Amino acid sequence: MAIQEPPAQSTNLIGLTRADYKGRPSTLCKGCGHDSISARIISIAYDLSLKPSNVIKLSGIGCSSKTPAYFLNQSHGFNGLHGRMPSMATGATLANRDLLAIGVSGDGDTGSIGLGQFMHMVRRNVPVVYIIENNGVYGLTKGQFSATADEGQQLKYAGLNELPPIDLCHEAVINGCGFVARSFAGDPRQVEALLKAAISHRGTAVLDIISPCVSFNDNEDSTKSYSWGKQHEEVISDFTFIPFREEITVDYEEGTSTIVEMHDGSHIKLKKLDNNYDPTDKYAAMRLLETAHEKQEFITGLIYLNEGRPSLPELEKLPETPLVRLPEEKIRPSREALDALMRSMM
Amino acid sequence: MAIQEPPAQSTNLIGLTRADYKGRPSTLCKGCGHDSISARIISIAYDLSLKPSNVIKLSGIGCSSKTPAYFLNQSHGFNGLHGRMPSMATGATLANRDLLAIGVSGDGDTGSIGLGQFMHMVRRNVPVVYIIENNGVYGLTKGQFSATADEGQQLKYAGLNELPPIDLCHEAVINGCGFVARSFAGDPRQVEALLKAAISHRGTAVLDIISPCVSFNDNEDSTKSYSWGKQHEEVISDFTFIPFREEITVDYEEGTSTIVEMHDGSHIKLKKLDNNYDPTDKYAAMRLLETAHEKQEFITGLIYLNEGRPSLPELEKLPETPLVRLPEEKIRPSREALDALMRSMM
Amino acid sequence: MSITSVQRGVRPTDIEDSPAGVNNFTIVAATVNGSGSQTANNCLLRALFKMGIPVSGKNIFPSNIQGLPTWFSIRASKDGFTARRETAEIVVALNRQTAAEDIAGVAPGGVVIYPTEWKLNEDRPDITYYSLPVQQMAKDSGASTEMRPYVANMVYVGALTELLGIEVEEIKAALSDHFHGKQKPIDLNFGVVQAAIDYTKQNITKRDPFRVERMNANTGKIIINGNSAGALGSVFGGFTVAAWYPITPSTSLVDALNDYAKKLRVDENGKATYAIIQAEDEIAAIGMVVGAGWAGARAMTSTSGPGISLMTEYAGYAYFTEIPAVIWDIMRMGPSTGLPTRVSQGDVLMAYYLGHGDTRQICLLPGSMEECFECGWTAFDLAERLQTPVFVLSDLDLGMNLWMSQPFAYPEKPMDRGKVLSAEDLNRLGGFHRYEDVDGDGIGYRTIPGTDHPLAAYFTRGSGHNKEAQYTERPDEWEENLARLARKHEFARTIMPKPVIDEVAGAEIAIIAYGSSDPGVVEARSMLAAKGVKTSYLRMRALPTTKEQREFADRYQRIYVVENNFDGQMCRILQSEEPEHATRFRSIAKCDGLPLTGRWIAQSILEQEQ
Amino acid sequence: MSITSVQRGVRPTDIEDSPAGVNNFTIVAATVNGSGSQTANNCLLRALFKMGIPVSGKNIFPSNIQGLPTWFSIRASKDGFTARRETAEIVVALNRQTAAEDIAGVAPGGVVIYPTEWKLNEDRPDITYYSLPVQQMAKDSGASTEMRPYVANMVYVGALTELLGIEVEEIKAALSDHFHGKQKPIDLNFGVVQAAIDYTKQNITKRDPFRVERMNANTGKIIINGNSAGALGSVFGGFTVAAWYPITPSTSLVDALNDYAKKLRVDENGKATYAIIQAEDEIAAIGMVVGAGWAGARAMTSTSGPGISLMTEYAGYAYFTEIPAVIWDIMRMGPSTGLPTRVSQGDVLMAYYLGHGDTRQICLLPGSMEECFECGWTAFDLAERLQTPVFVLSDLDLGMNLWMSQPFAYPEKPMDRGKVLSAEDLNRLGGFHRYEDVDGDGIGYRTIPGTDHPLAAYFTRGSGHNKEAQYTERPDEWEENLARLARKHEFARTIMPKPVIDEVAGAEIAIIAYGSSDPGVVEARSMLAAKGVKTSYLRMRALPTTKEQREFADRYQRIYVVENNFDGQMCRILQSEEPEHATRFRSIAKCDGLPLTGRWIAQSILEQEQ
Ligand SMILES: Cc1ncc(C[n+]2csc(CCOP(=O)(O)OP(=O)(O)O)c2C)c(N)n1
Ligand SMILES: Cc1ncc(C[n+]2csc(CCOP(=O)(O)OP(=O)(O)O)c2C)c(N)n1
Ligand code: SF4
Ligand code: SF4
Ligand SMILES: [Mg+2]
Ligand SMILES: [Mg+2]
Repeated sequence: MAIQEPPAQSTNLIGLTRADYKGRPSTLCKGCGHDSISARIISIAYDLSLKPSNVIKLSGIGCSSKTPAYFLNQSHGFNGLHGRMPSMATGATLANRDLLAIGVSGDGDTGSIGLGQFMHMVRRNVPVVYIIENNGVYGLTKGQFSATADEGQQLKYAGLNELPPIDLCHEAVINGCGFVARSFAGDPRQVEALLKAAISHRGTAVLDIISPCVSFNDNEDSTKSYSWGKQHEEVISDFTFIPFREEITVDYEEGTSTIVEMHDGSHIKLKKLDNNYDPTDKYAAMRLLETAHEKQEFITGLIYLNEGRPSLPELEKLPETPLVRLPEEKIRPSREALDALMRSMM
Repeated sequence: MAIQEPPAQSTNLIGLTRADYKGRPSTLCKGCGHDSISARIISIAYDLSLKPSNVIKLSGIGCSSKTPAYFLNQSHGFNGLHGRMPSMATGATLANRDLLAIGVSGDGDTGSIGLGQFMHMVRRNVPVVYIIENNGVYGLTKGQFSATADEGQQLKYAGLNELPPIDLCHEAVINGCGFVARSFAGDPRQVEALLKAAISHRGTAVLDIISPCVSFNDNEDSTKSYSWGKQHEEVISDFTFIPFREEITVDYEEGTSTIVEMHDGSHIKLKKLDNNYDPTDKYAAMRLLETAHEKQEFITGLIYLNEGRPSLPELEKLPETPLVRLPEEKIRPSREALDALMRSMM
Repeated sequence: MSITSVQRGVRPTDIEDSPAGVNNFTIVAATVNGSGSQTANNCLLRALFKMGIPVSGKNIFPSNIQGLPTWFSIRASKDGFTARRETAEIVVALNRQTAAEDIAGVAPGGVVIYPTEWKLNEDRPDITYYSLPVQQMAKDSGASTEMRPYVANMVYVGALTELLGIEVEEIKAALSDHFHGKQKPIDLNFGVVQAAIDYTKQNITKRDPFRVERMNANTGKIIINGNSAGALGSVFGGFTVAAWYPITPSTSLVDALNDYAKKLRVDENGKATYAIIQAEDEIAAIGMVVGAGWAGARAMTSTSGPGISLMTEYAGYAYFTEIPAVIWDIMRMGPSTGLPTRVSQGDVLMAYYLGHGDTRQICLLPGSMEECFECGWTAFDLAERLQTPVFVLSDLDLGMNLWMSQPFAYPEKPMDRGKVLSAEDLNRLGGFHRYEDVDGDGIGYRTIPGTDHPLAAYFTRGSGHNKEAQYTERPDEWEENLARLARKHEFARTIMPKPVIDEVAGAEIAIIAYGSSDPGVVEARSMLAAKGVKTSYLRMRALPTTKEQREFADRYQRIYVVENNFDGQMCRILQSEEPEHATRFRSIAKCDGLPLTGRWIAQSILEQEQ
Repeated sequence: MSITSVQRGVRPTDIEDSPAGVNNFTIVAATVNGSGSQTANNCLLRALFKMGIPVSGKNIFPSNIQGLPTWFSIRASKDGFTARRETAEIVVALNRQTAAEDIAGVAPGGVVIYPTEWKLNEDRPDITYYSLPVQQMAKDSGASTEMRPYVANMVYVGALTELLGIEVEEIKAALSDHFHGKQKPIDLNFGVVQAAIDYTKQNITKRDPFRVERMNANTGKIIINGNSAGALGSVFGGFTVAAWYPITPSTSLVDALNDYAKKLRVDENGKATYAIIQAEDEIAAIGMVVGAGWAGARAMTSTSGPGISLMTEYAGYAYFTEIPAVIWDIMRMGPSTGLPTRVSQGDVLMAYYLGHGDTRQICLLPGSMEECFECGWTAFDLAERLQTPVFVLSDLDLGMNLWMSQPFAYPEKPMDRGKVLSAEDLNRLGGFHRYEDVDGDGIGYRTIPGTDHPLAAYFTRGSGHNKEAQYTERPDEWEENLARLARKHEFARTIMPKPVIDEVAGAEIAIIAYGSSDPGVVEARSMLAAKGVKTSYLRMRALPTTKEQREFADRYQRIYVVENNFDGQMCRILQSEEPEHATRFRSIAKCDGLPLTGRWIAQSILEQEQ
């Protein structure tokens, strides 16, 4: 891995060790991209000396959505309902605007059942770092295609996907999201950099992270699938057998592209934005996404940035003090006020 | 009105009169743009000699969604649930691929509660002419903003809208819709032309028609609102008073633009695509929509056309005979087939 | 349809509506919606109210915006009854479309007022016809063409003022009140009223027995609708986050919430001490509420049947994760879209069991304006105390119609924020288990996100969890958790609002009702008493029921459960809550979109008793 | 957690599990999920089945993909009982993580098989330990490193084959069956089995009493799970549109539907005579089904609790607009996300009343593999006959576990498409009214869109409608419509599947159960009989209930309603359906995620009887 681990015992600015940012042991499959992302969150939370009690972790339902249990044990968290995390995030951040909300969702969670909530959250500019752990399948329900799966993709269990993918970054851009980025779970350097940037953004920050599912990407047609898959093709028709895999990692420079072999032997092309790219040009961002889509590449990096829009608590003109901290006398009007009103109704 | 009404008694190619395409009397407000659209549907159905028993009318809930009751009395129709018409349309057209499905929805119905279903319908390319009667408000529930309302718009009852609009045409384009058009309810020539074209399209055809709500657009700040509004400003704080208005109509040439005064005295700018515009260029369509959005114009005309994608019944490899017409012996396998299967499980 | 079409079902009857006369009659104004008759109707109602005569007003309106028939009925009742009455003595027929049916529905001996321009055949000899040149007078008012239908309504206000002897000053005061003292509209409208008074004086000879006389029954009372009352209660209950999606008949609750909050809940810096969000649908609305409740806010939503259906999954989530939330259901007619502008009590069964798996939700059943207000704040106290969603089951009749009420009492208790641990508590305790039943009431302690303590955090999930809030699939832990939730449900019985009980010496039978069925039951009891049938009465105010209710049922052999739905939903619930009383409970249920009348209730009970 | 942690709740008991011995014991294989033990388990189960010994198999698995504990239990029962048993005689401990608890749970006198490599302290003197060098043997098999955990499972197959005396040929046949005759995997796997047999022969001395002997109990029987049976029934029921959203434990029903349909429902041109759509969520899934049903298709969906919650609004719509639809609910533990991989019967109450307003839905309650198959086609007949949604309430235990069954009977009746008018009918009749009760059964006639006749069309709406299917707000028309729906509900009682009744002479008490609670009740009754307690038994197969059920309840003073949920939901329903029997119904409900056992049921009844 490219990131250097600091010595175990060191502490950050607020005196916490790296271990203080850990979660419970992951129950995901070995090698799952989602675990890498959790590791990145732990890492940047430590680096940035985030105060755990000030962070909330939010998710929907899915393998990806399980991960908030696997980082930041000292932060409040919830697994919400499938596809409906955005609304809970909206409520929670209105209730307490001081909290840093980190949301983790899957492509099924966000792109299928949750698409409406996602887009309306973006529109409202709810202050949340919204991470999509995008593997193109429903991991937890065993490998059906999600709405981000590529057209023409063939999976052993799910068959052929004949529908075009929904590009969640593109959706975010055209609906006014002020921070839209894409990365790859196995690129720790970039994921961490983007996470740090996202955390400093005021409104909704969307991070679409390609995060391979090691269990349900066994493409039987692929000429380069793992040898066990080839040799024991029939054997793996036993649904309950999930081989252990190694995590895929990459490290490549800005402005270059790299081709990654996935667990199923297929390839995806990642293209990192170079330093000259201007992420504040909305129109350029749209073009970029559309052409990448045509070329079947994934553009990685910060795709669009617009710090101009007020976030929802600002739009709602909420006081600086979080609503949940207002004392009773601020939220229950006086006896006199009621009496006056009553008199006006007599 | 620009369209010439044929003599009342004449019949079309299949021997029906114009009256045969009528519906029940409308209960919408006088002057509502939605009624104009119903009139257009009646007109083109007559012109095209559509066989009423071959048409189904579908809608969600809202003033707009009531309109299928007001045209094509001889066609089966339904008012579904709020925002959930796309799924019913999907089921109905799979069940019977011979039917011509005309869906009518509102901006609240499609852009708010129904956004997810809308986008997934587009993605599946369900064969339906999907008309959005877009007034930027929830008419039936008395004037709240919908998700297509313009940022910064001020309405007397709903207040100030501070959220950016969702552009449903743009959504349709980027999600692979093969027919995307926009028009204005008061432009009969264009609406009819687009409707006719949409009907000949195989997959989802999205028609976003700006359709003014005469009742809930009383912009108190406008310097050009109707005089009654100005003079009796306080009087109209009686929610139950809805003045009768006249329908707004326009007629302008390709390639030009026109400014329309709405019932509330505000203006919208319509820009008609000229004949040189190439609607098959997806990328150009996106650019067009984005720049129109920035300039606060509405582009009208056929924005995007792509006849290439198979519609859902094609994708599903359904037989030519509609599923509902398959006889029992085609859909219940034989006794022998069951016996063979049973033996294999012994 | 007309207002009277409900009478089609009326059987030959033992029970009659109370005889009409001075300060005792019902006026129905039949107009076209969108014509602005509400100003006129409110004005009349308010003038009667100010004359000290008990009144109530009901609007029966279509589910559209303009052009369809609408009826507003004003009941004046010297005895103080406020239920719907089946008889209309005075019908103002301003809608040509429904005129024939409207006039057919006038009670024998009654009155009809209609526009002279219609040139009606006055063919019912048993009623009195008065006609006024409504259209001409509207024209003469000087109002623009557009405003004329609106102004026309003021004509009948004037005519009735003269005919019934309403004090003109009270009409003027009502107009002033309606237009917040703005002189221009007051003058315009009052001009028409005055002209109509003058016309009536000069051209109409009164030939009917109906009139009003100043009384003293309303001193200190207010007039309000339940949605405003509920909104006001919520403002005083300290709501901080409200999320909603427009739906009739619940929208006006949020409109009122907006209005009151703008007035009462802005801080010294001009900042709102609350947020009200119009969500993209009801799933999002409840999601926002649950998110806010989880984060420690007093959060609420308001909706109606279709919205409740959509909230099912989240309601189950909040129940199982034990997150406070307040959900107002302003019930309208279902199933499905049903009749959005008609009342029913048809969501009771669903709300109580809302959610898949084993769920039983907390429901409040307000039955008056004071209770709507009270529920506004007590719902939060209960939700936070019990850490669970609380449903307030109001309905269109309570919510959108006009009712007299005692002024609302200021909440005497400080807010009950329930079992919340602060950082100091955690220091003292050295930690906590989110779902541990420390106190035996089934309720665990929670912490609010942002609590500055390393042990404050816990993880909320809708999946199986143990008392440490960790994921578990262990059968024993699953059962323990459900058993604790059942304990909490039983504990809730001890703190729910108790039923209001009126036991009558010598009564052999009893009535159970709730919510907007109460006014009808009140009147029915007096009608039954007049026939020599004594009844005791229990008005439910909550589910689950308290022990008082069971004890009450112990004492009566026949208990009529009166409600405004088709299946007798509350009766079904009670039969399974109290199997030992199952055969005592007899369902008296009707569901035609209109509030239950005393006559119908009394008649139905009488038939079963005979 | 371990398989045996369920025993924590076991009280000192009068009732014991049947004594183990020849052809009578339970094997539990404790493994790690994702390790592929299913092949091994199926193989063992199938071999026993083929030896004519009654068997059943249950998988207790975690809600994740890889790495967590999972248990598979195989019950061999010479007497043919198939319920879960609380006692495990033979435990295969392959999961180091749970080994201690797993071994602690072995019944006294039982056996544990574990990997020699663990170097266990064999410290329970009351059980027999056998160890095999599992890891070494997997290595020796020649399988790649990745495949080794998978291959390791075959070791215990071999060991048990030898120890229990399973016929090797049947193991081989089972493998061949599993791999559809593909030689390579058969050889690989059988190689390991043979090696383990050899190892056992040479190194292990049998010291336990458990073994198998060929019997003759399974002739002509099949082995299948309920989801496959339901899917197959649907294929033979002529489903044409299925729409669904993935959710455990219902996904495998649609997987099977896909598989069977691909084989059985492709026409001569290679075209599918059906469409199966993976929707974006459950709201869309039910919407597609309702749209297809409206258009005349036999349409279905399959889901579980959270999906049912989301379908609430559409279920009410279809109920009120009277559109046929078939909805399978493979029930899992709720409330909320609950335990996706654990069973309950917790959606009964919700499904029956699903929808706001007054709704009562039709529910089928399959209780065996044959009934799962039958429901597959009869649900369509009922849905089309009654023009309404039909819920098939299956559950995880029925749906995903393995059961013996008689082979399924081919549907003898032609499809019942209900009251559908063709163009010719319309010519003859000169028109029709969609919601008119022509036949007195509450069911109107409908036309299918596309019917070539100018009078064929009607307009469907979830709002108030009269018999002409036009919008109406008239109170009388609303009431008439609800009354007709109530009539339809009563008519449904006459055509619903009748309960299966077994009355025992001299029995004073009775049991009512349904669905997957049946096997437990069957065993419990025999246990109770052994204690001298005679019981009659009624197994429900549908809601609403038929008259036979009411008559049955008339005959018994104490009726135990046995179900796998916490609140005793069916008992509650019955109490309000039959108030006259409310006090007779006594709830025997348990909900810990596992199927009910005969012992627990018998014990619970005995305690109440004593
Ligand atoms: C309402 C509802 N429907 C279905 C499910 C079942 N379900 C659980 S996770 C999941 C898909 C998750 O896919 P994704 O969001 O891509 O996450 P991944 O597992 O791939 O990380 C589904 C359909 C559910 N929990 N709730
Ligand atoms: C689930 C649900 N929520 C809310 C409503 C109430 N409702 C009816 S119409 C409507 C808005 C319609 O707006 P739009 O689609 O823009 O149609 P318009 O009336 O403007 O033509 C709403 C919110 C409903 N019928 N169902
Ligand atoms: S199934 Fe796929 S997404 Fe889920 S944990 Fe395993 S590898 Fe990750
Ligand atoms: S309220 Fe608006 S949208 Fe509805 S009918 Fe009236 S004008 Fe049309
Ligand atoms: Mg995924
Ligand atoms: Mg609209």
